[in-house]
Amino acid sequence: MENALGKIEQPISLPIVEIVEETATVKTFFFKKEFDSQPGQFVIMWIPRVDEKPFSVSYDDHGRLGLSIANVGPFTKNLFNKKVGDLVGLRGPYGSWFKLKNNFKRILLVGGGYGVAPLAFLAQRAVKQKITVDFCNGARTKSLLLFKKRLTDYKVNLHISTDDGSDGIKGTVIDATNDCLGKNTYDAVYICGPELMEKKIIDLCAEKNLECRVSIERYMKCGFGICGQCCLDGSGERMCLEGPVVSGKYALKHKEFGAYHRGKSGRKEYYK
Amino acid sequence: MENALGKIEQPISLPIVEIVEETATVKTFFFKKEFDSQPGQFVIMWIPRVDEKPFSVSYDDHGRLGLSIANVGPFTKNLFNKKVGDLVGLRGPYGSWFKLKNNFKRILLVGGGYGVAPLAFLAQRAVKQKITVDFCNGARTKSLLLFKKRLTDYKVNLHISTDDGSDGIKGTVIDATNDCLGKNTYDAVYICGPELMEKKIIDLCAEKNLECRVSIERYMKCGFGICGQCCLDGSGERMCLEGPVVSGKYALKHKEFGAYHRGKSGRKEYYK
Amino acid sequence: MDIKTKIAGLKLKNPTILASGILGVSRSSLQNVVKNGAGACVIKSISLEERAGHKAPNMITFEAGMMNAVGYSNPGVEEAKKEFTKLKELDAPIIASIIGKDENEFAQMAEKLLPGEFSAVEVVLSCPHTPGYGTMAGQNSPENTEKITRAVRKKTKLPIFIKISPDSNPIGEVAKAAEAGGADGITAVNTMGPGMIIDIQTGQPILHFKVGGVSGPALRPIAVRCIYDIYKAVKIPIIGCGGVTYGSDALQMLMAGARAVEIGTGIYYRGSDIFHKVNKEISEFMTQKKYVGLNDIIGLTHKLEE
Amino acid sequence: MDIKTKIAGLKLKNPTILASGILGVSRSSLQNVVKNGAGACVIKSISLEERAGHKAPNMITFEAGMMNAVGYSNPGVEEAKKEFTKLKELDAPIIASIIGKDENEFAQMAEKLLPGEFSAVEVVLSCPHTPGYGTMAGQNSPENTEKITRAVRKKTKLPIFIKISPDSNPIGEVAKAAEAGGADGITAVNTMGPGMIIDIQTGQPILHFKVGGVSGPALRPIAVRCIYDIYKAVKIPIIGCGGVTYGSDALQMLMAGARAVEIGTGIYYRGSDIFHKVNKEISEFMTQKKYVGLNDIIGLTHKLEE
Ligand SMILES: Cc1cc2nc3c(=O)[nH]c(=O)nc-3n(C[C@H](O)[C@H](O)[C@H](O)COP(=O)(O)OP(=O)(O)OC[C@H]3O[C@@H](n4cnc5c(N)ncnc54)[C@H](O)[C@@H]3O)c2cc1C
Ligand SMILES: Cc1cc2nc3c(=O)[nH]c(=O)nc-3n(C[C@H](O)[C@H](O)[C@H](O)COP(=O)(O)OP(=O)(O)OC[C@H]3O[C@@H](n4cnc5c(N)ncnc54)[C@H](O)[C@@H]3O)c2cc1C
Ligand SMILES: Cc1cc2nc3c(=O)[nH]c(=O)nc-3n(C[C@H](O)[C@H](O)[C@H](O)COP(=O)(O)O)c2cc1C
Ligand SMILES: Cc1cc2nc3c(=O)[nH]c(=O)nc-3n(C[C@H](O)[C@H](O)[C@H](O)COP(=O)(O)O)c2cc1C
Ligand code: FES
Ligand code: FES
Repeated sequence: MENALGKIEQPISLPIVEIVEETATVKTFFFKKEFDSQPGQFVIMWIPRVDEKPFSVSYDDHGRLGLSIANVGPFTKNLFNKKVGDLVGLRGPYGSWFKLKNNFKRILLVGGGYGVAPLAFLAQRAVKQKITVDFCNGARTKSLLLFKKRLTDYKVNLHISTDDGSDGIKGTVIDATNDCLGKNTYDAVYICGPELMEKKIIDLCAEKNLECRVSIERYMKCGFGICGQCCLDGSGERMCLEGPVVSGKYALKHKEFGAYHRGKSGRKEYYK
Repeated sequence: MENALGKIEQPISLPIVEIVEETATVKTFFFKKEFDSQPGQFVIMWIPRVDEKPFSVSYDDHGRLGLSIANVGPFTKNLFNKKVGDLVGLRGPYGSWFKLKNNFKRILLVGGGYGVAPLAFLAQRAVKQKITVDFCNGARTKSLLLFKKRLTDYKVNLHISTDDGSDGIKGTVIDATNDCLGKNTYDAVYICGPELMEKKIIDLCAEKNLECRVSIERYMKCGFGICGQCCLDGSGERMCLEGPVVSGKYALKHKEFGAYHRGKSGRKEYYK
Repeated sequence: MDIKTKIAGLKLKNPTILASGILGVSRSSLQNVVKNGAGACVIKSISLEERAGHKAPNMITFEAGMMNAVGYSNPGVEEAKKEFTKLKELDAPIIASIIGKDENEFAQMAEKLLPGEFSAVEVVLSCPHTPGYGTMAGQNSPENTEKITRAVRKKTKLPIFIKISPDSNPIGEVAKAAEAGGADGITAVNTMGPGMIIDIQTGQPILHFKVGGVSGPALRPIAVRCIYDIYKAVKIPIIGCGGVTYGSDALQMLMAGARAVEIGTGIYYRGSDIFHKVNKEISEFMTQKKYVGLNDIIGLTHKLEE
Repeated sequence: MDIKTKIAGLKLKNPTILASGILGVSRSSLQNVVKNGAGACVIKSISLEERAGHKAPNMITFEAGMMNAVGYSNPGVEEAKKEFTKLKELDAPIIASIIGKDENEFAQMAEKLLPGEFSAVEVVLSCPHTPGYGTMAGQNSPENTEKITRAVRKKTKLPIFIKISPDSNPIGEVAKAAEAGGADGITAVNTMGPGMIIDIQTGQPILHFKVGGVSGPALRPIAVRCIYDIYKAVKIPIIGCGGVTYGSDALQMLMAGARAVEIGTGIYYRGSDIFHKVNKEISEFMTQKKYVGLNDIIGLTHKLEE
């Protein structure tokens, strides 16, 4: 809905059309609606009388939107109990996204946890653009590995790492990334995962002064730049609007990045 | 000002750029602003802390709007004391207008009092369209005759009548109209003046079943179809929106036309 | 799709009603509104004596709605009796609207205006821009609401709808007072505020009365909340009013607990056939959601809380 | 064009102020807003203890404005003290915003939060959607307004601005009570209502708290009228707030009697550089009309009445 006063930010209630169990902890929920979002952008999901939470777009083609969601707390738990046909509200898409330049030949994608979801969406776009894609996909163990088949179908060079060696190399996504950075040269690196992991990868890129882009998750309420809940210390810029996708350089400029984030009340919560 | 909620109906304050004394009772007030109005349409003028009143457009070309106004009561009296440079508010244009068909060869315009103003505007358009224009312009006496020079400049066939014979034929605009209707054939007749005179002319046209259009003035408040002050008994239609310009046939269908109109409170006031 | 509704015994073929003071000045204009699909009409409010109302500008719009300070212009009850005749011949029930300075004037109005023609009466205690009336005279207090309702109740057997102000606080108390006084329903709401819009070129408030009641989209969320609160407070039916422009607006009010909705300012945005349009939009929604009648959605938001 | 202004001794380089609860959660976000042209900033309201606030949705917009029910989420006074440091290094005065359940809590807030960093304090008695606070706790009554103002006055020498509700009736009385209690200025106004918006697909109110305060264009004419009424009632200066989106909105408020204006929802429509934009629009108007300073237009509408 548009009018002269600007986009109207109200959730649109849509039925869940399909639910796919991706791993022990992640399900993908599909909706029939064109959002024409970009990889790295997010939507905000409303469950009436429960809460409203942000989720990156995992799939968006042929008028089908897919969100790949980890069951981590009250909201996601409630969502995991929903069935096909149940209504939830969606608004968006919001925020900045992972951009691909036309002259790119080869790129590296580094994902951890549900961070693999937006990067899988990006990989799909990159492959369409005939860009060679290396994808470092890490998890604690095989059963938690997200989108192995999907990424194989996209024909990316998949570099899997698990802490217990149950699949791919035994080690972390950092090790896998180091390998790739040693072997190949990349036009850009795209990172999405736990913030401490993101920080390490950015540092690696910095050493090689490789251009990289990262998604910074902060607590979000409005998603449209009003509440200030998602502002980063330093620039004070809003991760729902100027972010969540920013350059590695930009991220490092903010002392908050990799150190702490703010909770619902605005209180700082430090990463361990 | 436009927005998705519709036109915003607020007066725009403009300085009076020129005041021309047309007759003993009529002055034309000019403003620098493009209204692209049509002959027969009206604007609503606001004098802060005084009142707001509707007036037909008399001139509208080269970004200059002219309103020819008779001094008849409190509002117009106040306006007549204003000087060039003083601000008044204007909104509009509103309402239906006098339409000219492309195939028209010759038309008859019949005006009385300030009703001559919108018809002069129409004459200017008609002449531009190479339509032969007969213009019956009636007044009680020479000094009250409106736009003799203006209409001569437009090169219309001017048929002047005054009750006292001080200019043109001695008699009423009805007599002059009868003459014209006898001598020539017209594609259409356009009428604007005191309602009883309008009624008589429409009756003449009806006899010859000649297409005619007339402007019906009713008490106006909003000008945009909300307050209902200007509704005609019969159809109940709004003279600020469906009118003021209607066909003679339409006017005659309304028992109210030529009989009475409503005042500010909605009370009926009968014509004598 | 059947979208008929019933309020206090009044049968409406659809839930859209012309709000008081918009068109509604003459019988002909009511007839024209009925032709445009209204399920019922409320006439422009009538007082004992003729009132010229405030000087113009009486109405302006702004980017979020409309403001008006008409000041209850009306020809007075005697003229009104002559104007509003043969109303039963019209295709929809016509509801009288009466105003007064105190309960006695309201009682006289009921006695003089109502007999014969009208199907119900709306008693207006809520105009925010006319000295001596409505909120400017404190008629929206629970005490005065009950007193005036009682006085009118004594004089008529017609269904009485008390039209209240969104600025009544707490609005549930005012609705209860109306119910206690014998009202058959509540019309929620009248315009809010008042507000003021200043012409910056002159520094002058545009409305001649300087302030005016705010209607249209700006009022809608407030009106929906008022309906929601009143539904919790009283058992008598509610007529929603305030910013209904689209079918979805009407549906929100029905779900909040209204049994019908009045439309005024919406005519400015969508034309006098807004009644046809809104009814069509309601029907399409009901069909899409497989509802069989308005009773499926009236008060739905409350039912979901049980 | 010089558009500086002064309120209760506070010198502002321009009349635009960030409204409380929009951005303003952290020192960095204030700095960013100052960079975008704000003449001053009010921080997000702080309470004694940490508050999570209401669950989401906390904010929605509609065709005429915005609705919110954040519910005063804030980290509590101790965290706030750590967050808001070195404020004097910022290029504009920073105004604290405090809330409390009663005069004692307000007094404690003043004692704990204000010393050192802030240039003034806004005392908020007007939130319409947080139980225990604002209008839901009757803090907008003249009695409570005076009581709370007095309590805060005892604890600070900083300029005190009492932020009042557009739903205070009559608003002049509330402003007088604040003045009597020792306030240095009035912030008019907080959000109105509350309102409710229902998702017709589910029948559910969209905001988790069901109702929320209405801000933005829908509120502006009401805010302008409140400023106009308060200007007639008190001598202390007024900060306008409510629906300022364009320079013309700010100018209306100045003419109605405000000495500065706060901007919140406008950021949604025009971005965080709305402060630069509005200041530019004000300057252009002043130039076109050959005004030399804001004092030429502050209260102009009242001067025209003399
Ligand atoms: C831009 C962005 C993209 C995201 N994309 C995904 C995704 O694709 N898949 C996915 O599973 N999760 C994603 N998340 C995280 C997701 O929002 C949280 O997992 C979800 O809110 C958890 O809510 P809960 O009630 O289930 O758990 P809670 O116990 O409430 O929270 C668990 C964790 O989620 C974080 N969180 C809670 N609420 C919010 C909020 N409103 N905004 C941001 N973080 C919050 C908390 O910091 C906490 O660390 C994304 C977050 C952001 C900001
Ligand atoms: C569509 C339309 C076009 C008009 N065009 C012109 C024009 O070009 N030149 C001109 O001099 N006059 C025109 N008028 C008439 C003009 O509006 C009145 O002369 C003016 O309102 C008189 O106001 P007053 O206070 O000076 O006199 P009043 O004493 O208030 O009124 C004198 C007469 O004007 C009529 N009138 C007053 N107020 C209104 C109103 N709000 N709406 C309609 N009629 C009103 C009254 O019925 C009365 O008969 C037009 C009216 C209408 C409806
Ligand atoms: C121009 C105008 C005149 C009005 N006159 C009256 C009136 O005479 N009596 C009344 O009860 N309400 C009157 N109202 C209020 C409306 O009936 C309605 O309650 C209000 O406008 C909100 O509904 P809306 O947003 O659909 O217009 C008037 C409203 C407008 C805009
Ligand atoms: C999302 C949001 C949060 C708000 N939080 C607060 C608050 O914490 N304290 C307060 O005094 N006002 C708060 N307000 C009210 C604003 O400060 C302001 O008074 C109101 O929004 C009207 O101004 P606007 O139309 O420019 O937004 C909030 C408003 C919004 C929209
Ligand atoms: S989430 Fe509200 S400003 Fe970013
Ligand atoms: S003047 Fe108001 S409806 Fe025509």
